Amino acid sequence: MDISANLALAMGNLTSPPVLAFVLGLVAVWIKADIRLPDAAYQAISMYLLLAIGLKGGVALRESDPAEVVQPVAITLLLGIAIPIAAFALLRWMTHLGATDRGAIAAHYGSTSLVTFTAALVFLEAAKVSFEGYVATLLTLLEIPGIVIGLLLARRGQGSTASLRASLHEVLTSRSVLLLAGGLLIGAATGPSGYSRTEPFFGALFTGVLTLFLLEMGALAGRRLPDLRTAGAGLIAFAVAFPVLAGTVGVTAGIVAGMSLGGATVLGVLCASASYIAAPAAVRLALPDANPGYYLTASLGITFPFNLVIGIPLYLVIAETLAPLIG
Amino acid sequence: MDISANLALAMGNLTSPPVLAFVLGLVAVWIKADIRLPDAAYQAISMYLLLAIGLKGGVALRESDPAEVVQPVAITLLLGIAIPIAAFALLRWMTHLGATDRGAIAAHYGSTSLVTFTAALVFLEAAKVSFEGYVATLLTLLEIPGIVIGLLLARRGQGSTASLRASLHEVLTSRSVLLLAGGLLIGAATGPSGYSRTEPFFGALFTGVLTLFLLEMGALAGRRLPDLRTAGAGLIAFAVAFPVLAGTVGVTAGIVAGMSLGGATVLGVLCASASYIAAPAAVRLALPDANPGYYLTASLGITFPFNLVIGIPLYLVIAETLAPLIG
Amino acid sequence: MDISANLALAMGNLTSPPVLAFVLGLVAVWIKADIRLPDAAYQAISMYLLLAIGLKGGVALRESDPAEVVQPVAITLLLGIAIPIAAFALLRWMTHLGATDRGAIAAHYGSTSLVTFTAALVFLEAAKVSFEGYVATLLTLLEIPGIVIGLLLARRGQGSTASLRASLHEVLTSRSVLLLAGGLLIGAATGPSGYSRTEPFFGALFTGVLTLFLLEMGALAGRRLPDLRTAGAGLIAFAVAFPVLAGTVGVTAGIVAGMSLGGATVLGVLCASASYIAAPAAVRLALPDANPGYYLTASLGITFPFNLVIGIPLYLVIAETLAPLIG
Amino acid sequence: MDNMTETGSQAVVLLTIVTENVLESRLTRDLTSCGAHGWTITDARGRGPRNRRASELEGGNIRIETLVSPTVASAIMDVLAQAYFTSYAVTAWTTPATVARPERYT
Amino acid sequence: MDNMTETGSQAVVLLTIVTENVLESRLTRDLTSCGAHGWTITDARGRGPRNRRASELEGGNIRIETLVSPTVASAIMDVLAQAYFTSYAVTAWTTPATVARPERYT
Amino acid sequence: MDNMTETGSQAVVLLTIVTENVLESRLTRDLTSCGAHGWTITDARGRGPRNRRASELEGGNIRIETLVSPTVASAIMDVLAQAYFTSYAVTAWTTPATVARPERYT
Ligand SMILES: Nc1ncnc2c1ncn2[C@@H]1O[C@H](COP(=O)(O)O)[C@@H](O)[C@H]1O
Ligand SMILES: Nc1ncnc2c1ncn2[C@@H]1O[C@H](COP(=O)(O)O)[C@@H](O)[C@H]1O
Ligand SMILES: Nc1ncnc2c1ncn2[C@@H]1O[C@H](COP(=O)(O)O)[C@@H](O)[C@H]1O
Ligand code: NA
Ligand code: NA
Ligand code: NA
Repeated sequence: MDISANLALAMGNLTSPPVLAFVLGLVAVWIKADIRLPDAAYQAISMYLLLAIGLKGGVALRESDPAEVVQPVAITLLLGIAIPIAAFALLRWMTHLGATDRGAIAAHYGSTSLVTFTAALVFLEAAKVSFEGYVATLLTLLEIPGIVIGLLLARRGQGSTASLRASLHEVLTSRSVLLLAGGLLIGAATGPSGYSRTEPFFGALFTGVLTLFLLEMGALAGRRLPDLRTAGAGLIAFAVAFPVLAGTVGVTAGIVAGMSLGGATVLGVLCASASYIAAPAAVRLALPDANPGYYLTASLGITFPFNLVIGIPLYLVIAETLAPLIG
Repeated sequence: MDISANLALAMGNLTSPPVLAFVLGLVAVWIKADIRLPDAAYQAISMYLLLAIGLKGGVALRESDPAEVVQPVAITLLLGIAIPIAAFALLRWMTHLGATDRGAIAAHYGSTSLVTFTAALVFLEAAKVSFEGYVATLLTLLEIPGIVIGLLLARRGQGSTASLRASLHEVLTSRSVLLLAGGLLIGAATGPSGYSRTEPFFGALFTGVLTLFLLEMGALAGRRLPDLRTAGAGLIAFAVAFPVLAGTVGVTAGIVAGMSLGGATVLGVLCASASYIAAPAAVRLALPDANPGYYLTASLGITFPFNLVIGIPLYLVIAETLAPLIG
Repeated sequence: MDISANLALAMGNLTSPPVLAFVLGLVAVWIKADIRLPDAAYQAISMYLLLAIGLKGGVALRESDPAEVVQPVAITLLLGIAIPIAAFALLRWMTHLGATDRGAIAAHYGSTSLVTFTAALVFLEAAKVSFEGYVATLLTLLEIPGIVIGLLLARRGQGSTASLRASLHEVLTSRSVLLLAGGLLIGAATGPSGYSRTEPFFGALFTGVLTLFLLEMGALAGRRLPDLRTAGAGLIAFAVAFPVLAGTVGVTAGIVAGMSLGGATVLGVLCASASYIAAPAAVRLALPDANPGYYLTASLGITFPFNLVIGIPLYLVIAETLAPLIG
Repeated sequence: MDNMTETGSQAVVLLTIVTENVLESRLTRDLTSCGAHGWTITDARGRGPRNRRASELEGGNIRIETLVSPTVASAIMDVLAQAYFTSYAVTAWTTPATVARPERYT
Repeated sequence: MDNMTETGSQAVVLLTIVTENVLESRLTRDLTSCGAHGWTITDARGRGPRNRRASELEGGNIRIETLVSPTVASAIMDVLAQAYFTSYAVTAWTTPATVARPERYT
Repeated sequence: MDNMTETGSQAVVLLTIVTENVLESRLTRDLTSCGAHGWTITDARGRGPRNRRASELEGGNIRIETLVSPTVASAIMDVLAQAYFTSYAVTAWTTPATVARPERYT
């Protein structure tokens, strides 16, 4: 394992425009400057990112050998169930939070983060590490189950499931699921030739648009930092340790499922990252008494920046280390 | 006439990203998912599409031989008057609607649809069928007269024309007319060299942006479908039959005016498509008692999807069939 | 000096898409048509322009020889102090305005205009005149001091400085300063290789996006024109004469500081142009009794169009004329 | 609060109108000609008992508030009843209001 | 102003609710089931004494206005107290209102 | 509606302020220091008798609503009269309001 090469990777990540824009967003909040995108632009850009990821993944999925995809898909679904359960259990051990708050956090870490995923793709492309095109499929698959399990864990033993069912319907028909899944289907149906005409928009612009979006994410994360004081050391430790743990599990699972170095890294990133779009809305509706000061601060205030700056290159290093041992 | 080639064309259209995105928008409404663009993004994108079409058309117009343009322009103006009158008459025969509603619908079918036109250009480019650059000029010319004639037909015999005049002013100075006409003039003034520096924005991104826009249009069309029940069989039949009729007339006129296969197809699309941006606003103001449940359902709920999915390739087939007979 | 070449330059500027879009915006206001971008799109686009300019400038700054940058930076800071003082003095001579209004106007002319700067870059690129990459640094440096000086001039002899300090804080942490300065730092940190992946977004689209933005600026400027009647002949004369004066000083300073023809032209444009984003907000807060009918009409209604249409090519001609005399 | 009059000779009411956004310029013209000196508009969306309109395509409703004298409010209401109620989606109501600097609004 | 009833048997009040935007569809369902026939929504942002919520991520608050009879207003207030006040950011108030065509709202 | 007090010792009024958006942070600071515990802001546009301002460039007005005690309302009105009325575009009015959980607002 070449340490200087890894350092170069990490530095390359740190000085990539998207990560630097994220830092700029943090700084802006710190000096009380208003740098936020208008809400409509934020919404439109996240729709763009979801559709672009879906499309590209769909095109790649169509080109993939089905036999090659089966194992990663199965293992991803397994991880989607195991990770929130592990988070729920670990939180009991690491924090004093009640079942509701632990379930809420488990829902976030069981699901995954589009932006972290996207940043990982941009990082791997810049590092010239190839990965399987169908990883966007895994992203889509991993988004929902974790939320469902988390909500169920929080509500074990509680009576009414009516509002739970309503919440699940809202999650399944949420914009992010629909755009990702719809994009995958469109991409698979249209194939490379159809996609090529939209590539200047959905492909070439991607990194630039992500840079603008991460500026906003930096501001959002920065606004969560004051809540760190009330979050407690246990939760902070969890928000750093759990991604590394889940990331390592994900990388291992990816290698076992026969994925490439890059593909295993992406699966690690998917496992390590916590949702902050689909999960918060679902949790707010289904678990109104869970405290956003815990689940948002952990997922958006700590885990997201950690993954962006340290986690992503780390999971690649882990993949490089484990691949020869397992493969 | 090569049937399998035509089938391939139709399939290529059906699996193009814009059309698939439209279907995704329909599906989203059907499963009650919220997939809509923020209003500001919708407005900004439609301004982009109008200006981009105008610019490109203006550049092409400047390169055209004036002598070659005169006939198509004259015939387009004629069609702009004849089509709404034909629609008004046919509606009397096919439906039980009163003059106000028939005039309102005639205003929509007499005008034309930017998005259908745009989808037709994308389709022809993908099918490698060339067309005259000045077709954007014809789009601009066809937008207004149909609305005016429709309003006049609806108000024949009625007293006050004051609010009619106010409505006409609003139509003539509407954003879509101004951006299209302004784009044409800018394109003609700046020419290919000036345009080339904006091409990455107004040209290369076009199909991708249109894909995003059609997602929204699918949702809008989907919301109109429940009104089909009240629209009546006659109106539904009209909304399918009239585009085919008007499209055939448009194609024929294009061939007679000496346009290419692609150009005649585009003129057919212009005639076949119904407005759902300029016309609804004008009709709402000038004919408040016309029922949007009729005019919007027909134009947006039926004719628009019909043209997008079936009409556009059909008009090309019609052009291919008629050209050797007429030309 | 080749007159016909200069005429060609001026014509090329006049028929460039951004300038023509500006004219279209003016015309739209004139015929009372609504052509404005939604506010969210306007905000998002100005964020894009600021970040794009900053990024590109930062990349270029990193490639520059520090020794070569010192002189232009120093001279720019000097100009940032001298220009508002000159404007303040000249206004006393040319108009009957009081100290508050003169200070407000001085703040605008002491600062600079992102859009004019941007249009100048687009013009020089089209004219194939090269310029130093670090000019974006000069833009950032010139933005603030002029505002501060203008406010101080207006408030000389007045008591309270509390709200002045609050206003300065708001200026220094304003979105435009943060995005420009942040973009510069990101660009310098990421360098050409990091930037290249965002170039399709921040670079290739730039002229096209600017075209859309200038449409809006045209409408904004057009809405200021009715105020010309109350502005008075002295202020109108100032709004044309001062840019030429300050532009000539800026060009001269650039040549003296060893900048290229293109670079000196850009410095001239920076000096000649008046702010209408940062300055108006700051002035509104710190000098509420200054009349926007004066400062906005002068900067946005007169100087901005003057520079866009006549000033930019003029400063290049001035640079071409003076360079052999001074250099 | 010295600069606020209680309901008296210079009384002001707050009239709120929710309607289709395509009517914005037409309605503000009518407000002016009825004697309103100002208004505030926000973009809105809504549902109502009527619910038949086209402007959904263009993004919904507007909500216009205008502080006016009771006489002007009544005149505006008459115009609404005459020219808008039957054909357009409109909801309108008045609320009592105490306003600073009432002379600006009456 | 003939078409406006004074507060009487058909009295209408204006109920305004400010809450987290993620509750939009749930709350409008509740409004309907309490007997409201319509409402108007605007997007809003705000600060309050509670200030604990997640929806900031998705852009803030909504402000719902509904013209209803006092009985319906009271029923909605009960639902708010029961199902929303403890867990969500909510501010709700009623204002007296005189409405045109009151039969549309009661 | 048990949790709503009628106008009494804990009475609350709804104060609405429409002004230039560049004043948002300054004005909310003033609201807090006058004793308001919360507010709701919507973006707005408008026309008024004064109509001289710069913020049009940045997109218009804001409309701030705050539920406060009459004393706080009066204090805010005084600040408006002193620091805003002469130099800025401002319209402000109060409406009587009956609020749920009044203790949150006074
Ligand atoms: N009861 C109500 N309360 C508040 N706003 C209403 C109510 N009914 C209707 N509206 C508003 O008025 C608009 C027009 O109503 P309608 O004429 O019934 O379509 C709706 O879109 C709502 O924004
Ligand atoms: N005193 C108040 N006046 C007006 N709106 C308020 C007030 N207090 C709270 N709000 C609104 O109600 C929302 C929820 O308040 P809270 O439940 O305290 O977080 C806030 O975000 C504000 O939009
Ligand atoms: N009569 C009115 N009714 C409602 N809002 C008003 C009225 N007059 C002025 N406004 C609002 O207050 C703002 C400032 O008014 P002004 O100070 O006259 O420029 C305007 O832009 C409107 O939004
Ligand atoms: Na995860
Ligand atoms: Na047509
Ligand atoms: Na300047």
